[in-house]
Amino acid sequence: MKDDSIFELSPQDKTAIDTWLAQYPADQKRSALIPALHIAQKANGGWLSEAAMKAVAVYLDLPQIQVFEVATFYSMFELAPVGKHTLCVCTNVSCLLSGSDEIVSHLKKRLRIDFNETTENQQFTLKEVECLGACVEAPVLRVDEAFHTHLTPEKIDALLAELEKKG
Amino acid sequence: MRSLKEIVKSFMLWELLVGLKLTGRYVLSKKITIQYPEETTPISPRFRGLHALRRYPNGEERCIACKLCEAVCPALAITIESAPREDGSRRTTRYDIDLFKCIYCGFCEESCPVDSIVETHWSQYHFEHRGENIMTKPMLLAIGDRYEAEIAKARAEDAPYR
Amino acid sequence: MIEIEIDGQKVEAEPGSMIIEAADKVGIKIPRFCYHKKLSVAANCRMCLVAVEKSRKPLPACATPITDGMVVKTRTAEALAAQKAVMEFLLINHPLDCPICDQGGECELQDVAMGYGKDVSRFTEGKRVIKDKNLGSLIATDMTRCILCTRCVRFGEEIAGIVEMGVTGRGEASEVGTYVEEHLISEVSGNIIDLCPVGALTSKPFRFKARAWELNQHTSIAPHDPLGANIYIHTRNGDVMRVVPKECESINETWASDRDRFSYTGLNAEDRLLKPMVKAHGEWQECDWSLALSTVHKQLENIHQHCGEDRIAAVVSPNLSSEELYLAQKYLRGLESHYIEHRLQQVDPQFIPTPLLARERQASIAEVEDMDAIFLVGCDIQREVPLLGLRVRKASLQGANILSLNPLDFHFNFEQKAQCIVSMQTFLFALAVWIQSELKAEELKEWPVLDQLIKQDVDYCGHPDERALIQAQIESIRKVFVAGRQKLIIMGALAINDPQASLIQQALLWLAERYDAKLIFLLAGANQHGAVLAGAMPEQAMSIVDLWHAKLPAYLLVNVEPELDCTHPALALKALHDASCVVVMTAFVTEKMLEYADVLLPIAPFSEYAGTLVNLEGKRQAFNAAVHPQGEARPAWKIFRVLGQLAQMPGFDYDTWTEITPDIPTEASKAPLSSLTERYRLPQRQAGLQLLPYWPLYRSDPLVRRADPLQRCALSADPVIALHPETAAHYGFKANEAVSWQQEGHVATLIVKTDPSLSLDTVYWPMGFSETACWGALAPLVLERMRALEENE
Amino acid sequence: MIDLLIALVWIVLKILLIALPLLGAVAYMTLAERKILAYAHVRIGPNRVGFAGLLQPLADGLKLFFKEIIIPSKANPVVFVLAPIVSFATAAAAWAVIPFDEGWVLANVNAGLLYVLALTSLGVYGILMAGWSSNSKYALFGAMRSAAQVVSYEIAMGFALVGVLMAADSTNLQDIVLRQQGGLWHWYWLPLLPLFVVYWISGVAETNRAPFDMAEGEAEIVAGFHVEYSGMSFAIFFLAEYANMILISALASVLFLGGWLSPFEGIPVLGSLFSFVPGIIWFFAKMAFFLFLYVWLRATLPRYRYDQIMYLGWKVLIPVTIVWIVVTGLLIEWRVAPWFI
Repeated sequence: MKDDSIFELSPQDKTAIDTWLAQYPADQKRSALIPALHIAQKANGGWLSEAAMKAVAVYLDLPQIQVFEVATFYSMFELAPVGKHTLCVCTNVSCLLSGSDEIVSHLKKRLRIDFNETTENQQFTLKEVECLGACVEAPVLRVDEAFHTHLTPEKIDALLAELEKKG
Repeated sequence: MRSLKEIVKSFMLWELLVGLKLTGRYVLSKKITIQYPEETTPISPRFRGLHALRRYPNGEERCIACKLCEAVCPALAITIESAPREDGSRRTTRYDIDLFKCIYCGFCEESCPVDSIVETHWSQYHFEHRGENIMTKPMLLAIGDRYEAEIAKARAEDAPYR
Repeated sequence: MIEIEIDGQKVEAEPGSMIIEAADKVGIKIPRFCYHKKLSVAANCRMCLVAVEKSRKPLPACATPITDGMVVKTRTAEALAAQKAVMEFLLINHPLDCPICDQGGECELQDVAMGYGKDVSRFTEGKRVIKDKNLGSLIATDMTRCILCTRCVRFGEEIAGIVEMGVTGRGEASEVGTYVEEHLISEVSGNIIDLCPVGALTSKPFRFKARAWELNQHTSIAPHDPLGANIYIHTRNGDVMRVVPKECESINETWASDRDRFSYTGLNAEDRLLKPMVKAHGEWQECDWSLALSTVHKQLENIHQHCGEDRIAAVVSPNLSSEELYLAQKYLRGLESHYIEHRLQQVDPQFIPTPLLARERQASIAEVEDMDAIFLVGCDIQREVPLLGLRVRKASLQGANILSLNPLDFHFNFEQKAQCIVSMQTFLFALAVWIQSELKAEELKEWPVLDQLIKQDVDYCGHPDERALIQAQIESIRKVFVAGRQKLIIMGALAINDPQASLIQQALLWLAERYDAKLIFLLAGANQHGAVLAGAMPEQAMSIVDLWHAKLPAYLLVNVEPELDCTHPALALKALHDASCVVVMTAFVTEKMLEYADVLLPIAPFSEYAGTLVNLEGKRQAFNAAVHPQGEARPAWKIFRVLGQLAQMPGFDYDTWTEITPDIPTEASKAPLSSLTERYRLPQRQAGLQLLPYWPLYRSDPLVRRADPLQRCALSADPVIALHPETAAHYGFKANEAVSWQQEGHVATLIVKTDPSLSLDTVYWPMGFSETACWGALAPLVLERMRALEENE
Repeated sequence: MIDLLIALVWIVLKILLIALPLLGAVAYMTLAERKILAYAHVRIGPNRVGFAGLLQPLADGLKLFFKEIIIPSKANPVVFVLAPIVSFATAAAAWAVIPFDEGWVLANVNAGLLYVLALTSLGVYGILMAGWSSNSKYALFGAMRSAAQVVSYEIAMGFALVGVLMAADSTNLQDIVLRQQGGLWHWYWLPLLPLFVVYWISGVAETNRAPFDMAEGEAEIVAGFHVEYSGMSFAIFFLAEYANMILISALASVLFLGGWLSPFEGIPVLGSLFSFVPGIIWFFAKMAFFLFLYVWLRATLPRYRYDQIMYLGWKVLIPVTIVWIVVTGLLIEWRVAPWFI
């Protein structure tokens, strides 16, 4: 079992953060916080532990509360362990009108989990999100970093099957 | 003419007689005295008698030491000292009512946000020693425990009019 | 200046200022929560929405800069509707727990809700609940009450430099806090209690104790540091309930340091002395005042008559009022003794306290923030005078360059442009390097000491590499300092308490003259300035150490616990034990006192009497008694008055303290000593470890030491001595190791910790702890102590 | 010698026969007063001690008896103690000449009326002594008021009695009663009606009763002359006051209502129907009526102001009596039946 209280940025991660830092003035390291958190999240298995956020704070020379503020504000940062794939369903107006509630209930039934829960095999985490900015193609589902649009229950079954096959 | 009438009237002691007639009528009228300990008058649920501190049904004292009663008391009869209790909740460490100062106006009860301090309909009490006029917190809580049923009934009766 | 109209009233205001500032100037009340005049504009509470002509929507008054001819209406139907709507939103998640909230009665939200709130809420859903944070022993939290105005967050970032609180989460889940469990580490954290417009942040020691409407307010002056911060003491039924700051823009602005704010909690400590006590046949007995005073009078008179002049010494606290200090010295001089000393921590008697200097060099407190360059010498400004530290930080944020010459890197809450971290005895060398760079060779001859210093370089500054480093650091400091237009030099307690303080002072005076810089000397205590004016120091050049060495038959202590308050505590204790008569006037009794004292007289602490204090800029401020003295305690000036009258000395016929004040000189007598450049002999440089005593923030005087919440807070120091890791390694110590220290028969076990921010060879030694009060003789003994230890091993 | 002794014992017995019932009457008068006042207030009055409160006077007496008598430190103790004695002695002594029935009189003095007049006037000395010796301003005020009031009303009362003695041609109280024989219409209250009213008013004033109780005036001078008295010394003042009230009632009956005479004398059927009633019952009934009137007045009228009392006494009562003395003279001259045949 991995100890969540320990986290260190690997040299590769540091280089990756450095490339972001290079884009901003030297005294404004805070600008690189979001990309740095993304990098740390990836390195920590898809979520940000307290140790990970503190490591980012140390590396960017920021007060740690500023890192916490950003990490807790954005929904793309996970603050608790998640499954391998994160399914983010939009339930805002456009998607709702195009039948997102059907998608949601199908997903819940299919995965046997509720929102903010992870399947037992640690494969999927289901999240409800606000508008993803793809209203023309509603209803929308974001799986990790890819959008899946014009959803129907059948499409979802296919998608999940594919993801499960990939493992 | 009128003044003549007045003079005659005054010599006839007219006003005195009218007065005597009035008192005489009352002397003969039916008496309304209540024979107190044996008979009592009905008491309104709003009657303001001896004070009590109430508890919740689970035994927790209601008073939260907000000190509104102390502030509103026109006779400065209430003295409260407060401190955090062991569990961190706000409680009184002292709740004294000086019954010599109290004018039984009921403002304390009116101001209490948790219906803790109430005035029971108990009005028959006396003191035999100096200092007994100070009702302390344990005394007030004991009165509350003793009369809780009556207190709750009176509040319930009055509730629709509040 | 441009003119705008608010509610039909013409207002002139600075261009760029906000509507709310202009309105405040003429007393038009606009409701607000997030706006605070000392903090940046956040405009997140929206309570201050006002109608502005030609604007389609109401605008936030705190974030709308004024323009010429602007017409603002704060009470139109539109503005009121907006304000009421905002109020309703603010109350949605605010719990209805005013009765148990300590802010109840002095709550901004409560007040504004009375004016703008509805009596019934339309919100029927569940309210947001937030877990409380533990912010330490000073601040209690009820974060459910928070309305997210972020004043505390902004105070931390902008004023105090503590970026520990923030807003995490978003939307309804937003909450103010530290996210992880953490105590606030700040010497001014208490101010967020005042800033919080609701009851989310309240005072922990005051928690649930009293209501705002029960309190009587008394103006007073904080008695712990030389700033002279204006405070209000709030009392209830003759007890001090809390202390809050009183606004005084030129001194403490709107702030109070935690020490000033919470020291009151020590007032009624268990060891408070409430009755006079006399030791008879080795037994302590409580007695009445007349017996106690006649005992004191007889004993002192006896010693005066049999032992002659200068056989009685008075050691007085620099926190006493000027009136007390004046009567104390008058009494002592009436007994033909000049040994009255208030400089408890200073070793160098030649150091000249500020009143003796030309006044034009003295910087005022308000000026500090306008400086371009501030040079801190031996000064932990944040922990010596916290609120002056805030001023320096403000200057720093406004672009001032802060420079320092310190025995350790203090990690201030502001940025330092350049610093030079050297051991205390290298200070002079560092300053000499600077002066040398400014002087021609022949001019340097006027400074024999410096000349000597520079020439003895090898002896004096160890390794040539180190020497070069110091020269380079000083050069960078010099460059930055010279570039500033407004310059300020602050000499701190570490430098003032150094054996070479007077030489350092002379060097700094010279620099100030050279660069036309202002000066501030951070003397210890609240009234050292006043003590000098009152004459509470010997005419001769002698320090408190000389007093202890003199082995006098009688000592008179006023509000002093020598083992904790004075330098060389073991020496002090020995002198007191050997004396035949020790009279202690004190508010609190220590066990040590019961051992050495013969008479104990209870005196009133600052909240219980009135007098004047002179702060570091020379401003005399009066403070009032907030409550009656506890028990039979009396103000020290009354005790001296009676003692003077018993001794039939002239000039003790005062009825009130205000009659004493005019008798105190307002100008100190001229420096009694001649040519400053010649009177010094260079002290011998010591090899090896050097003891650097310092008084931690919350160990500075008897009252503060008894303030339990301060002792438990995160900033409170431990009786732990610190060494540089390299030095520790050199002497074979490990971090957090218990080490036995010996000197002159005193043995003490202390924990060593290592701190890389210290200079080499420095033992950073916290004072004010009985554990560390185990050293006492002069200079080379530190080394001896180390040898003794090595031998033990 | 023996005769003398027997006569003395007989006299003492007669005195006791008058004095003891008098004390009892005083006691029960207090109860009656409290009861009647209570009734006028629509209350019940004392009803706890004994059956219907009948033992109340006893309880009051016991209470007063056991109370401490306090003599103020600056008071004149001799006069202070003497004052209640003087008050009560004069009130009791006047009873010597009151005829209870034909021949039932302790001392059948010819100058009875003058004797009564003299003794009732002496009563005010007790009040004066009490007021002065108490060394209290309230007591002194009360005494001064009382003295002025008694002096003023003495005149009106005197004139009223002059009318009676003119009509009866005697100052012997027995004779006065006997002159009124012949039934209700023969009594002097009818021809001397104004004098009767003046006499009654003056009598109320003489005894310092409401509405003329200026001497006590508890609203402004707390209790007037007896403010410093307590226990039995206070009780004696009380006794004196009530004894005086009863005395005035008795005199009024004797002088104007025909004493022990039956009101139905000479009326055909009623006269013989009531002839068995002894005279003393009639006398007591008449006294009771006046006593009731005392209390009734007290229940009805508020206290007069000092100047009003003086006005009433000097400017109303005295002129009325003078006028009616002249009228009485004329009535006697013209022998108006049935009174002055």
